Amino acid sequence: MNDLLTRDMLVKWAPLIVLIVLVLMFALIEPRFFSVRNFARIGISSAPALMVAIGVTFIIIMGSIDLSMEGTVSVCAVAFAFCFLALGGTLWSAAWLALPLALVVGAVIGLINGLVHVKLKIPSFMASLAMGFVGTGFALLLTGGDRVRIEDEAFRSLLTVRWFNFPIMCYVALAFLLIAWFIQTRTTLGRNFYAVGGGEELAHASGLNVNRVRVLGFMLAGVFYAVGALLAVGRIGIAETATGSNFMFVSITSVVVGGTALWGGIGGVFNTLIGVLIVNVIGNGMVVVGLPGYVQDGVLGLLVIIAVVLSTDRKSVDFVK
Amino acid sequence: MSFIKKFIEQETINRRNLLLGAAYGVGGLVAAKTLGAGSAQAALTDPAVAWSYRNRTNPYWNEIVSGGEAFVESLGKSKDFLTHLINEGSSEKSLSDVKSLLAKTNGNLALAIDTNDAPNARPVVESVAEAGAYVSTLWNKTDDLHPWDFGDNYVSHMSWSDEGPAEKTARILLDAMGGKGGVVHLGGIASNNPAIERLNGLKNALKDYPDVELLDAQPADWDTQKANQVMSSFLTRYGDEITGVHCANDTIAYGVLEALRAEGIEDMPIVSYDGNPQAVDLVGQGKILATVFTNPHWGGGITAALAYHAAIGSFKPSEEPNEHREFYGPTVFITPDDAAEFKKSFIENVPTYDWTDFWGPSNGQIMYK
Amino acid sequence: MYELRQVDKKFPGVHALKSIDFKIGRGEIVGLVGENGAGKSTLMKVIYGAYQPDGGTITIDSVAVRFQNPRQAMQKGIGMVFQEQSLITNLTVMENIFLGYEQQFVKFGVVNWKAMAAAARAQLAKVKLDIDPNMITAKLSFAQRQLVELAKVLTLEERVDGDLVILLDEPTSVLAKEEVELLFRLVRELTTRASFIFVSHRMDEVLELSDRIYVMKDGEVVDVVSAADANVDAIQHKMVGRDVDKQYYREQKQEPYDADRTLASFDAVSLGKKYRDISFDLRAGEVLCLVGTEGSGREAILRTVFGLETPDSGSVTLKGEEVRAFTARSGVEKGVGYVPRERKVEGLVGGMNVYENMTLSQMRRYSTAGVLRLGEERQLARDWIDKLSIKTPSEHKDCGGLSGGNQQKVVLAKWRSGGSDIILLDHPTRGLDIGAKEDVYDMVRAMSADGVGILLVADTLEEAIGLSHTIIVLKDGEVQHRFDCAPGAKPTLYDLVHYMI
Amino acid sequence: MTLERLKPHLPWITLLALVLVVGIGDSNFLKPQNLIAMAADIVPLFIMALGMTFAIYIGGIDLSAQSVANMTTVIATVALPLFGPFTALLCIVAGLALGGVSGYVTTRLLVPSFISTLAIGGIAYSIGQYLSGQRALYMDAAMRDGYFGWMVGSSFGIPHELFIGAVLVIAAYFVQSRTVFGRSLKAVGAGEPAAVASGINVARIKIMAFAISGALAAIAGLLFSVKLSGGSPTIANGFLLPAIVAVLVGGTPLTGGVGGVINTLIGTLIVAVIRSSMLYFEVDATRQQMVFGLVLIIAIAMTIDRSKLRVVK
Repeated sequence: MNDLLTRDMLVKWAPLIVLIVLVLMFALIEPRFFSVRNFARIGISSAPALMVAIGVTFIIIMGSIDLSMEGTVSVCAVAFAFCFLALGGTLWSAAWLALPLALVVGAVIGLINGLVHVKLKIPSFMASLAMGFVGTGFALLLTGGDRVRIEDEAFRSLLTVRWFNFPIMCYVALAFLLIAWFIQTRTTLGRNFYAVGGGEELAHASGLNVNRVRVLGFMLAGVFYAVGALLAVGRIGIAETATGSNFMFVSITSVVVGGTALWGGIGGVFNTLIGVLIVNVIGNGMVVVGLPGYVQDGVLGLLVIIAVVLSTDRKSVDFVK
Repeated sequence: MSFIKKFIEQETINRRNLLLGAAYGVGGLVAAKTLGAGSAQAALTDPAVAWSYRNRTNPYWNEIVSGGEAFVESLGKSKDFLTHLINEGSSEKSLSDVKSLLAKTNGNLALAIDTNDAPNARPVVESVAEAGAYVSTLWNKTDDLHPWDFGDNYVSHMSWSDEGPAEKTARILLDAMGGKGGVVHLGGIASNNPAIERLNGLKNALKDYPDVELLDAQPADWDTQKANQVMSSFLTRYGDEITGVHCANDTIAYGVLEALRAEGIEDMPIVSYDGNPQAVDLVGQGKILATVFTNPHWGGGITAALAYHAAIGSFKPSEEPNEHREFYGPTVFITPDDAAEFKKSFIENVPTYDWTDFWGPSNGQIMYK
Repeated sequence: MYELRQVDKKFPGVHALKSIDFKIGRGEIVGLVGENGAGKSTLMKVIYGAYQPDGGTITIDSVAVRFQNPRQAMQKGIGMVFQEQSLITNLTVMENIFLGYEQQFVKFGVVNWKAMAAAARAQLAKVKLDIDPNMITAKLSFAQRQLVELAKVLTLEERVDGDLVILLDEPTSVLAKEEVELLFRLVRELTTRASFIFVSHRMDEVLELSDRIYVMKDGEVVDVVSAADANVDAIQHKMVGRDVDKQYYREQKQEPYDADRTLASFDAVSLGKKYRDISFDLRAGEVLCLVGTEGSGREAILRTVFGLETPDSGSVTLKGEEVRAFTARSGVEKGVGYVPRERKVEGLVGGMNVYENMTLSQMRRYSTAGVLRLGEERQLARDWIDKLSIKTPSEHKDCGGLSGGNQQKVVLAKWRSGGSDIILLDHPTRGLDIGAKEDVYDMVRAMSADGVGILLVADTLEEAIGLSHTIIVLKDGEVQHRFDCAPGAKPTLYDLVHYMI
Repeated sequence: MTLERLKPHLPWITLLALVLVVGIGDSNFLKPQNLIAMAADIVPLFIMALGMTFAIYIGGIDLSAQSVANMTTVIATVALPLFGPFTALLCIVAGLALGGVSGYVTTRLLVPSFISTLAIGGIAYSIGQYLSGQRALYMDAAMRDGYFGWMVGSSFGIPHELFIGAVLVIAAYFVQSRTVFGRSLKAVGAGEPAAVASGINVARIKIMAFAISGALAAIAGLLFSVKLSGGSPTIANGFLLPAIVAVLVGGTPLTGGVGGVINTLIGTLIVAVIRSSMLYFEVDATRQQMVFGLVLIIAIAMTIDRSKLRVVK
């Protein structure tokens, strides 16, 4: 039993070990990598990505997939920016209402996404892919292609004000990570995600309203995408149609690298935290150690494969598609 | 003299010259048209006008399109008359959209296009010529493709030589750095021509500043968020060694500024490119030392106008000299001194251009290396 | 108290239930038997709300009800205990027990895990299972899971005011003898709180447990007998519509095997914790049965012969050649055929038709330079459909839509038509009705007569004794005893059990 | 019952309906030359989708296709002066090899294809950038016409690309329906454990499926670079999502074993028609993407045969 235990433990902790090894590796090549200031930089680039990745984590635990995040993030960012400016343009006015409103917008998009998937019986891959197009398109319709600048110092304090060397947005992300963890472990909905991912038909036969869980899952994901959108706007002070770009592949890669299985039922939001950090450490580290731009994509690919290989419990997996 | 004044002056002079020389060149053709001398050309009547471009998410293309719309409005038509072909960064979609439109309009089309990637220009031009329609290209084409090889149908190509202007902004930057220290460059998509030229501009300038080291140059893909991340990685690697940042365009500069802001660095010398309204504001505030305005509004309008007027026979492209078929677009430098003036004359009030003054503000024939 | 009247259910092309009348009284245990395809599972699905009937009425205490989904049925006190593996293995035991009904432990949106654990413990006590409710279900044995399943259904007691009706679908199929007895004792005790509908292929168990027995055939109830008057032969007669051969396991057809021709042999083979130091020879025409409890290593040995498992030490010889590479492909090339327990998972590909499945293991034989000769494939399928009387409209029918018995025949035809002469049978009659079982037994004898060596893991001990030439009893991965089973001199159940436990 | 029987035909009925809707809107659309030209233009995308079909048919996905095509345009342009007509071979081998690596990583290292192909795509992209020196390249016109001109010419008014597409789809259909490999693919897609237990070398079949996907992506890239007479490490960008959409909208769901190359043919044409319809109905520029997404949802809702999906995930 003992060696079984250690193998279990090894697989469980593999993503964290990979992260530590990567950090040490980059630190050895370039000592400046290993500094609080740089960790803060990695934190800043990770914070929005973490929110989006947490959103999709819930979906992946259910054994589904969500590819609509780019559209959802853009719509939420743009909707937030317009409302924020319309309501006064500073957090010290009614404009703070734009924050919860953005979350509502995210939830509504998630709701539509879930309904299309569940009611039209379209596999989530296709439904959410198409909804992603709709979302990006809608954001474009709203902005007409323009950028919206958010200059409010109070809102931008997400980036500019630091506590213990880390900007506020890192703490916001951390807070939402804890909320996600709470939902995952302490609420019925969170546990039902695992039930659906572990055996959808069985869950249904046990009287679980699987469709309701699915739709709620997509709504919850939408809310987290909205948080990601707010942080992304907080980071660069601009909301635009392209705010959501590149989130799709990065977030799903992060989730998988963190050890959440694409076939559902295994993993969780802390895995995703590790995954997001791994991906961002690689991204930051490659530039810091001075890799030429043209090899970066290839090196990222290689490192991702290695990370996933190390964190896969090969004996529990029969086949992979 | 500020760059802006010079530009405006130059343009006015051009316009005056044009009026004076009305009996010659372009003016002559316009005159011919007004006299109603039916052109012998198989010119088109009331062709559709289309602009094919990358996307609507970039302010640059919005400016281009606004020019195209201003042009069709100058014809007394509504904005909607302009057909938009959006390729979303896909050369494949760009080409097939053009072909669909040629089929839809039976070749009765005046097309202005940026073909997304240089190699895509050839098949686009070939299919337009085959359909008997007229096309003017902007930015992307390969060096071996020339309008004069296609008779009248390939009307013109406008591009910008970014190397010179980028060198000029680089000098502004390097001077601001006091001629010493370290500079980093954040580029566009590595294989894009403007990205290459703008980096070359920096390198050329650096030759005269032996005490400045080019610390690093990485692609940021014209993307604000990516630029933000690359810049923060640069800060880790080089820290205080960085005393200046050279950005390939304004969107990259936004990301760089925010990365610096996160670190509480407010006084880093930065230069960029494109002259977006937002960037002009930042130049005015002194946060960016210089940017280069390429007047996309005019570029977008005039490219459509060239194709349109060639199509309806206002002039015959094949009779025009080569410098009227391949030419550089205008460039205007914006520095903190003239940002306010620039804003007043180009952003707050978009100038009304004479869309038949095809080559006035242009910048000479395109030279190949 | 619970009653179905003239319930009808139709699917495209099938009239699955024809005017079914069915009732169950308070505290009663009703048996439900019938061949596969007789409509038992459809009837159960109607009862627990997974299907809605097309006609007829369902009443509880004379009040008509209609269920849109299983949850509504549960609210009326109808619960289903599924066959094994219907728990979600990545959840804890308590989460499984209260799946879909967590709300009672939720305060301000927060699940109170301690309260849930306490409640789960109470439920587990009902089924006399003493395990930590916080355990991950994957770590339980099959028997334990079955009891958890029952405990889960029993939560209805607290939730529903009226009477409970609990369906037990093949609850004994993975249980050892004493576990079955425990289960039965429990069920009898629980009749004070609930009525049971008991579905099983094991006629003796049905007779033992039930008060009344419904016999189904072709979507109809053909007989209802009280257990006191029931007679196995009579019921089987009703079910199949013909007499069951007294010589059920075809002992009269058992011929001696060819002791000189060894097809497969194990020499001191070990594989991790699964089995150790196993040696045996399988001769042409021999039926060699591996007997043991779940986890005794029998399946692992089969899978090693086929090449799905690689042993750590010892040598495996197939037809005189020692096996070097353990892959299914090399096994197939050596003429080994594997009839797995999970027919629908490993046996055949649902979504592919009959001839495609039959040639799946031998496409090379029906192709030229990689191009298939479809005509010959279809001919082969038609031949074997005739030979084994497979009930299918044509060779183009999707195998996923065939009944269990016919699926098993397709799997056997796949190997036999390819000329495999070492056949590994893992629970070949599992889930089959009597008629189909007999067909399988006939095939075993026919193969044996053809000189095929058969390695068998039987569904029941009786089956093992009846079919085998040789029985090897395994316990904890080690050989305990070897029996010769010549006709007339077969070991008894007791003999085997003695070595098994 | 009639609906049941109709289901397998829904994809092409959807296509026909779309063509008619656009045709009624503007009869120019229905001109044979236009339809032929539209079909010819979509060929490179179709070839990539065809390759993608193999990956999706076994229940995986190939996200490296676009990067492989990008890389191939560069290889084709760089290699043309050195290897002449053998450039084509080089391109296909490169695609085959990278696809094979994706397959290997997926099957042997147990990395889900979503991630493995994304990662291998990154490697392909890096190769393309390196070989191109990070700039757009163009082919010598004479050399292109000499060796590969036949690819983009036309005979009897029909562009040769259509012939290339037709040959490939016929070959792929033959492989899918009449060969041992095709049958094995179906078995792997529909019931992998049973395929293993029937002695099929599942790992090899999967690796081959990804390799074919890579090779077809390379052919798509080659054809595209010949058509454009040049290459660049970003020129095939924008292929990936339409190619996936084409496969899905044709009725090959991601669960594997259902659908096939003919579905992809129809799916690609559906994508082409939806795209042109934007022009024909003069959809406002800022609305096009949203409309595309909405039409896509409707088209997918119509074309997928839900009876063959065991679980809708």
